[in-house]
Amino acid sequence: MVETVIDPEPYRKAVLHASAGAVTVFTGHVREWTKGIRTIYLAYEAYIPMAEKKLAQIGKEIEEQWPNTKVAIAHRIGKLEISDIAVVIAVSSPHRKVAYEANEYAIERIKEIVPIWKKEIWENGQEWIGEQKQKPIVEGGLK
Amino acid sequence: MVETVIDPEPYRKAVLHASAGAVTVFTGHVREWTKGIRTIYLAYEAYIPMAEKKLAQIGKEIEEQWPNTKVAIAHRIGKLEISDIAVVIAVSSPHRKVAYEANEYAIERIKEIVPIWKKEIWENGQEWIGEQKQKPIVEGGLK
Amino acid sequence: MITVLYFAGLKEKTGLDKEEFIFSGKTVKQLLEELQRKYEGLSDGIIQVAINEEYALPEDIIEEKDIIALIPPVSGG
Amino acid sequence: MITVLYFAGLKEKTGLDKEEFIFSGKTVKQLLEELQRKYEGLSDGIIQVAINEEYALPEDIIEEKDIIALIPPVSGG
Repeated sequence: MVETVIDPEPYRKAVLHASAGAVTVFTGHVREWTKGIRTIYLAYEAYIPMAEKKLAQIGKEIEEQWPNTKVAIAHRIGKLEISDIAVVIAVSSPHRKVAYEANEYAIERIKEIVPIWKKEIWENGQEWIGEQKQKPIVEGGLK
Repeated sequence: MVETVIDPEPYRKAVLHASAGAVTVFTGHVREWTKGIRTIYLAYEAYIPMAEKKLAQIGKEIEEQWPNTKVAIAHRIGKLEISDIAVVIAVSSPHRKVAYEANEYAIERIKEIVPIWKKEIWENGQEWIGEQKQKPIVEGGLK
Repeated sequence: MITVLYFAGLKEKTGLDKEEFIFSGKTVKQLLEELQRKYEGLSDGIIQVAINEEYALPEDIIEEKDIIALIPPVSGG
Repeated sequence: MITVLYFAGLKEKTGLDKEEFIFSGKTVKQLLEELQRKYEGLSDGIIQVAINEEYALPEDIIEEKDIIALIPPVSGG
């Protein structure tokens, strides 16, 4: 968990070794437009000690499920502007197929189990994003 | 097509824009061990003008097949040492799933249609790799 | 005494980062019910609970000095 | 005159980077057959042919001044 700008390169280098034939580096960026709504900036909050445990758990899950992989993950919290990197995931593997698969697994797991929350701040409002999913404005009218 | 060390970061930046929520950067590296044989270094050769055309074609195929993606690809030729980057593929997309899919498509296409050849130099010999596939030593004995 | 931590929207609904009170010996489900009576709107969304930084089940027993986190749907990445 | 380019292992088999000779009006298949007679070992592997930097079919006709590339199985990436 970091509070400053993420540079992906050190994460790529952290997973590189002599048997690594393929490295995938995923970066998740703040998008300006989501479903026609313009985001001004995002604010990420985390339950930091638990989030760090869960990120480490995901790395371990991958290294057990796909032998000879190495994984490095970081997630930024605080205020993020358009195009800023929120998350970086680097995975190395002897062969390319696993480098893609394991990397995608990591981002899916992050979105499932890591206690991090995103608030979108728009021109005319703001909302915590996970909760929005549970109570869609158009369907339930609960918000 | 480049003849010098590849730094992946400029390729990631080249595909980044305000609607890009996900960027995948794949790097293919020279692996020391392949099926128990130790590589000392690799030599890549290309039919450069055609290879550049074919890389551009792959980028276009992706941008047509997956709208709102952007693609940047480079391949290095010449002598490469262990862990050196042979190829970098950067793909941006509004959403993550496509960023993985389109990136994997790019490397598969490169291995199909781009006129680039890899020679592995081992401690006790050397071989052009594509041809080896067509004439496996163990089966045909044609080498 | 136990400590209860609130995150994201739950922080806004309770007006609190965290609070401490006496609760031990009862279940996660009982704690949630108690907090939902105390804070209006807390029951609107799905809430997961962590005890000492690990996800807990509704029937898990909360012990003295446990740190309980109320975790609204996560949205990292 | 046409120009024929050799790459990778084919360069080693022919001992040449490229050569020029008179050939136009015949097919890719005919060119390959002629070169396979000329260079021992050239027929051992699969060879694709490009005319002016685009992959060609065996029945495509080679024209005067065409640049022909003999492409052994590629192994980039």
